[in-house]
Amino acid sequence: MISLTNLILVFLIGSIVSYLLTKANKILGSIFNFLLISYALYVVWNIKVGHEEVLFRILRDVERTLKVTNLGKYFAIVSLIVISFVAFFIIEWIRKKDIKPAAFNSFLLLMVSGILGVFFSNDLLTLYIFWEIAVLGSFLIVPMGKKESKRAAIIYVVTSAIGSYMYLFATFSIYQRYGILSFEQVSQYLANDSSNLFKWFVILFIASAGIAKSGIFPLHTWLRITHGNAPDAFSAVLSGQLVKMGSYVLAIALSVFPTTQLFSSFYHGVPLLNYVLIWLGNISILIGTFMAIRQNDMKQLIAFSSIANGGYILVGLGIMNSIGYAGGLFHVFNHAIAAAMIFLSFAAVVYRTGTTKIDEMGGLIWRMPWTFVTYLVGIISLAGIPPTSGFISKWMIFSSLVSKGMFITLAITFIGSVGSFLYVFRPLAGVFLGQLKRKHSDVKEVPIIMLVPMLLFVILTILIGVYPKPVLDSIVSIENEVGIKAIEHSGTIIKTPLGQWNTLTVFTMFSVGFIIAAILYMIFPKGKKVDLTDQYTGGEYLYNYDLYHYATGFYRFIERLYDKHPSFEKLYEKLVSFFRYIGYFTYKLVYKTSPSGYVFWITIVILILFWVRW
Amino acid sequence: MTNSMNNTIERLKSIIRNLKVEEIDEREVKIEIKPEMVLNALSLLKGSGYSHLSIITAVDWIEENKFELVYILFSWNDGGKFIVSTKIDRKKAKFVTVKHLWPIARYYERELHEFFGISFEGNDDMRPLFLENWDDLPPLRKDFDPMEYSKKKFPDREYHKDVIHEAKVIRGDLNG
Amino acid sequence: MSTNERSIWEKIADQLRSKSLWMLHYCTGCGAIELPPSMTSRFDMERFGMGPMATPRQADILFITGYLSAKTLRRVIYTYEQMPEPKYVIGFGSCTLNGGIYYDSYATINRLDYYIPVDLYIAGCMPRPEALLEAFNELMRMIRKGEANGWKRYKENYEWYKQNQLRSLGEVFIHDEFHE
Amino acid sequence: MTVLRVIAVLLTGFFVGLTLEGIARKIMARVQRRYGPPWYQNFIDVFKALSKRGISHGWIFDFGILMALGGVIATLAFVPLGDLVAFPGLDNIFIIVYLFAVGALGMAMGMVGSGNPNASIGVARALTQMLGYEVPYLVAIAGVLYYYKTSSVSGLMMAQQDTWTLFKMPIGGIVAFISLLGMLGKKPFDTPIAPAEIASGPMVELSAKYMGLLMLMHTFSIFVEISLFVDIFLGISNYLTFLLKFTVVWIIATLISAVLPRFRIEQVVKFYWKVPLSLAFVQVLFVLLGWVF
Repeated sequence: MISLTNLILVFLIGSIVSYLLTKANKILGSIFNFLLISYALYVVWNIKVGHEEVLFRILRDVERTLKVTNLGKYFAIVSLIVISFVAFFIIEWIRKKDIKPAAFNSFLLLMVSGILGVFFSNDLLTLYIFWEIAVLGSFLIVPMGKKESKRAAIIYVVTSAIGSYMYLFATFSIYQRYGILSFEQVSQYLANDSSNLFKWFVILFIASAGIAKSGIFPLHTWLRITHGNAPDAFSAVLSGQLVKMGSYVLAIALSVFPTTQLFSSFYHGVPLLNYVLIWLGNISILIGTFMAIRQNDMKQLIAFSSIANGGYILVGLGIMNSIGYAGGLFHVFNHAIAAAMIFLSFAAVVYRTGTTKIDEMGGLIWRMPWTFVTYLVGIISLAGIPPTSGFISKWMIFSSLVSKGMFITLAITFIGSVGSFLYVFRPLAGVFLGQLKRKHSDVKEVPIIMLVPMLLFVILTILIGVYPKPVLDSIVSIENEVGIKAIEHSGTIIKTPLGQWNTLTVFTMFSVGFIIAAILYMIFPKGKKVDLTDQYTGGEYLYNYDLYHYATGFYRFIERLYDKHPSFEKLYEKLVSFFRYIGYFTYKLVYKTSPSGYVFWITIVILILFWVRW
Repeated sequence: MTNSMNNTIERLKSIIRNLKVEEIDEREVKIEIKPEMVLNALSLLKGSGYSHLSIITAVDWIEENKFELVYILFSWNDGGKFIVSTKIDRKKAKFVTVKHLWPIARYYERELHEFFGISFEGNDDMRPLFLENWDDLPPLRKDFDPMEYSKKKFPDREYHKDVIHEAKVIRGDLNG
Repeated sequence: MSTNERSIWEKIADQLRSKSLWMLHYCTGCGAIELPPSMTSRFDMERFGMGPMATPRQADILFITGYLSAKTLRRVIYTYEQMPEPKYVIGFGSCTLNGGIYYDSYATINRLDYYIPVDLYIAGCMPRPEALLEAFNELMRMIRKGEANGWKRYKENYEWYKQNQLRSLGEVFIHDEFHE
Repeated sequence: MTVLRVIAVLLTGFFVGLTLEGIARKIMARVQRRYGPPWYQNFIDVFKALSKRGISHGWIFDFGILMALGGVIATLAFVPLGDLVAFPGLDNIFIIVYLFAVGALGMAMGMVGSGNPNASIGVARALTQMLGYEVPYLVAIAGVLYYYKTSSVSGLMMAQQDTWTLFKMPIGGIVAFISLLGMLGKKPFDTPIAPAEIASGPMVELSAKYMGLLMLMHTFSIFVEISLFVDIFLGISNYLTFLLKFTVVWIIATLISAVLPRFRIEQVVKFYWKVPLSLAFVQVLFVLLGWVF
């Protein structure tokens, strides 16, 4: 098995190889991509924790090392699962005409190399370097989407740059103060550091990279545009995996630098910093849920749901007791799988119908049943309904919030989880169910290669929902590594101080209920199959059933309650135009057309220089 | 009659020579005009406040072989009602449209076409309005026999014995 | 299957069907105003298990309350065919029997069971609620006896009914500018 | 052993649920000074509906109904009825509330699968109403959980040694009862099934057998909702006293619903997030401060 550094090098070279291969033949390049990524998954899967490697040496006394921690390994496995499934999906999807396949494949590999580096870097600077590689990779892929995706790419890079520069600023201030950068040493120095203000500044600035990347409240506006307009298969990777890099940094900021020891408890054992971050998570849950209910474009809808779920993860991680932290980590897994699954089914729908607007479609279940099944299980997991894995993480977060007694956060998480029933149901009813449009009557199911990853996702979600042992084991190992009391679970029973439940009995009881219903269904006379246009229309004759479909303004009656909602995108745009105006003003001030203006300014500058005398 | 209606009638008399005026009620007046003068009478009335065309309907005088077209106008500012009627030939049954004065007239004229068979030039929308799949004479004409149509289209219930006679006997009208 | 030879299940089902008839909330003529009084406190149709249902999919019984114009007949036929079996039809008043006072009108039909099978007629030019309740009980007795199988007749000689309908209506599914 | 208990719970749910629905129709009739149907009327309705030959709109329509009924049966199995607990350790409050969502989602998916826009409007209203009543309900319940430090329903019931939780936390009890009315879909909050406006909402394309199965699902869901309320708020009770309390709560709910007209859907959400939610937060504040009677 090759070492990590070679793996990253392989990926960097691989991106060039895949560029040439895809130039030669699209399918071959994508297959090469898929093989390489699944090989990486295999390597990461059975890498030994604690395995260290020295990378290279920039700063004099501090060498850059890659160290495999439980936390990093868990995040890497989740991300690589998502990317390998999507890579398999891309083999067929790449034939789409309007994206440049060669560049797409190579930048994908570049991004994966960045991701590998981020999760296994042992100190702040290496993490930053690989972070920038990953951002670069994704930044170059995003503009290949629809026409508005050029602007989306810029907004994406600017917001993630804000986060990463604050992170860089914190890294250099740590280095300037202590001279060390690796995580263990930093956490020790921070622990016995006196000035509270410095601790606050460091942790908040490091967390800001996570906030920017996982779309938490202040920096959440890029998610809607980027996910909405990125190339379809890539938005699955974008929301399934890249957002998780943000959660990784948040996990580091909150647990690797043990905030519980650093700060005094503010409310029932939750330090003030965590409380502030939890409140950022709450606001992003509210924004994500209520804005998602309004969207008519299905990809932007799920983008807002990624904001809400990013908020969930932050709330879970912020609580820092054994159940809440485990809930946050498990939700990372659930949301990665569910969001990727949903975006893949949307990519399949767009592959066939070409539009992402919900009200332009309808009744696609009769033509694309397997895509419907994927989407259905995806939303069941995203909304957190028991038989699937989505519920376990939400249940953990709820019980930890109740045991901590944080009721306003609890109310907001309830709004988030019940609200998620609403907005996940909107595309289900608007796109898949209801009346089939005549122009979509000859739509066929997506080719088999695209179906395989989607159905694998379905099996994976239900399997983990029924038998969550593997994920729970890795979470227990993370909690031991990070120093939180691990949750105790045995096979399928998960225990918390508040109560326990058994995923297996829930699943068996659900199937028993299903069988009882099926028996009742079989006994009584069979219903006559009636086609879609034989509807109760109040006794009237309809011939154009395209209009007989309810999808535009699906929740118009709630949206009317908050039509005049404050929009942060407009706020940021005003900010941008304000700065542009200042720039324009100074430009006008300085660059005079007449030469005398230049002479005047040069003399001023020389005088200042002499006065300061350097 | 209210004085505002009086001076409207004076103005009408100025453009139409022998105007037959019949006062039905304190605020209701019926005037009869020759077909060719109807248009300018109506536009004059519309000018003097009669902005509401309540209905255009027709009366089938089969003996005189005439259709009587009746326009009922109502004025919102003085509450007066003008009934303008004119007689057109039943065979040709053609008249000019007033759609440009009152848009609603388009539907009234369409209904008249369906039920009386009067066609209006200038109003090209002569499709069936209420009756579905109608294949006989326009039904409201006097020479259309609904009983015979009903017998032809909707079969009746054959009674084996004369039930009505029997009912009369039971009720004692006849001493059967 | 002749009318009175039914399997044991059918007999039990008929007992149940007679006890809980759901009427379709679809009122075609002037008799519909007799239904509210028969539902409210004085006559209370619900004690026989009868109640209004909004859609033909759930209804057992269709009331043709009074005169039936050709246009409404098209909608009645369409709704009747949307109702699940077994279904029953009651004709209110003399207009459904022999055209009633509109016997000579060009728009209304003269004999209802020429178009859809009618299980029971109620005479009177709008029967009062007492007559309605008497009719409902009569229908329940017929269902229990297995005599109320208009829907079987409709299924068996479907062609005859269709041909009558086309003869009077020209076409059941109307195509004109109002139904694009 | 658990199989026997599960069967017992399901049979109770079936018989007691349907008889109580019949009694509710009788009460509604008496409120309107009518004679009203016999108490066993709902049994007849269900079996009559099941015995008819209906229509189906394809496999998603059938699957939706089966998932709905299966989900609600599974939820019912987890609910403790007084001391009759099918799964002693596993009846967690959140499991029951969210397993209930499986039934709701199954029905919603099946009904919209029929392709009738009335159904989609009804389902959109049902989900909105759920958003309305679910939040105050869960906040009030969270207050109770925090106070008793356990989230298993039978544990909550056992914890009410001295007085009922209803007397300990009266405001929480009121909030839970108002949300219960919303959950039951009784008159003031039956906007999703409004027969006058959207032709009985989601049930517009439900013909015979499917209507019967859905009536069963409705009965079981009523049983789940009210038994949750009784277990948490109305003190320790063995099987019989549980049924007694269940009937009392059910009768009160029917009386309220017999006299109130139907809310509009915006009003439902606005009402639930104004009055009950603020009351729930007041109650939770009391719990935090320890002011519990």
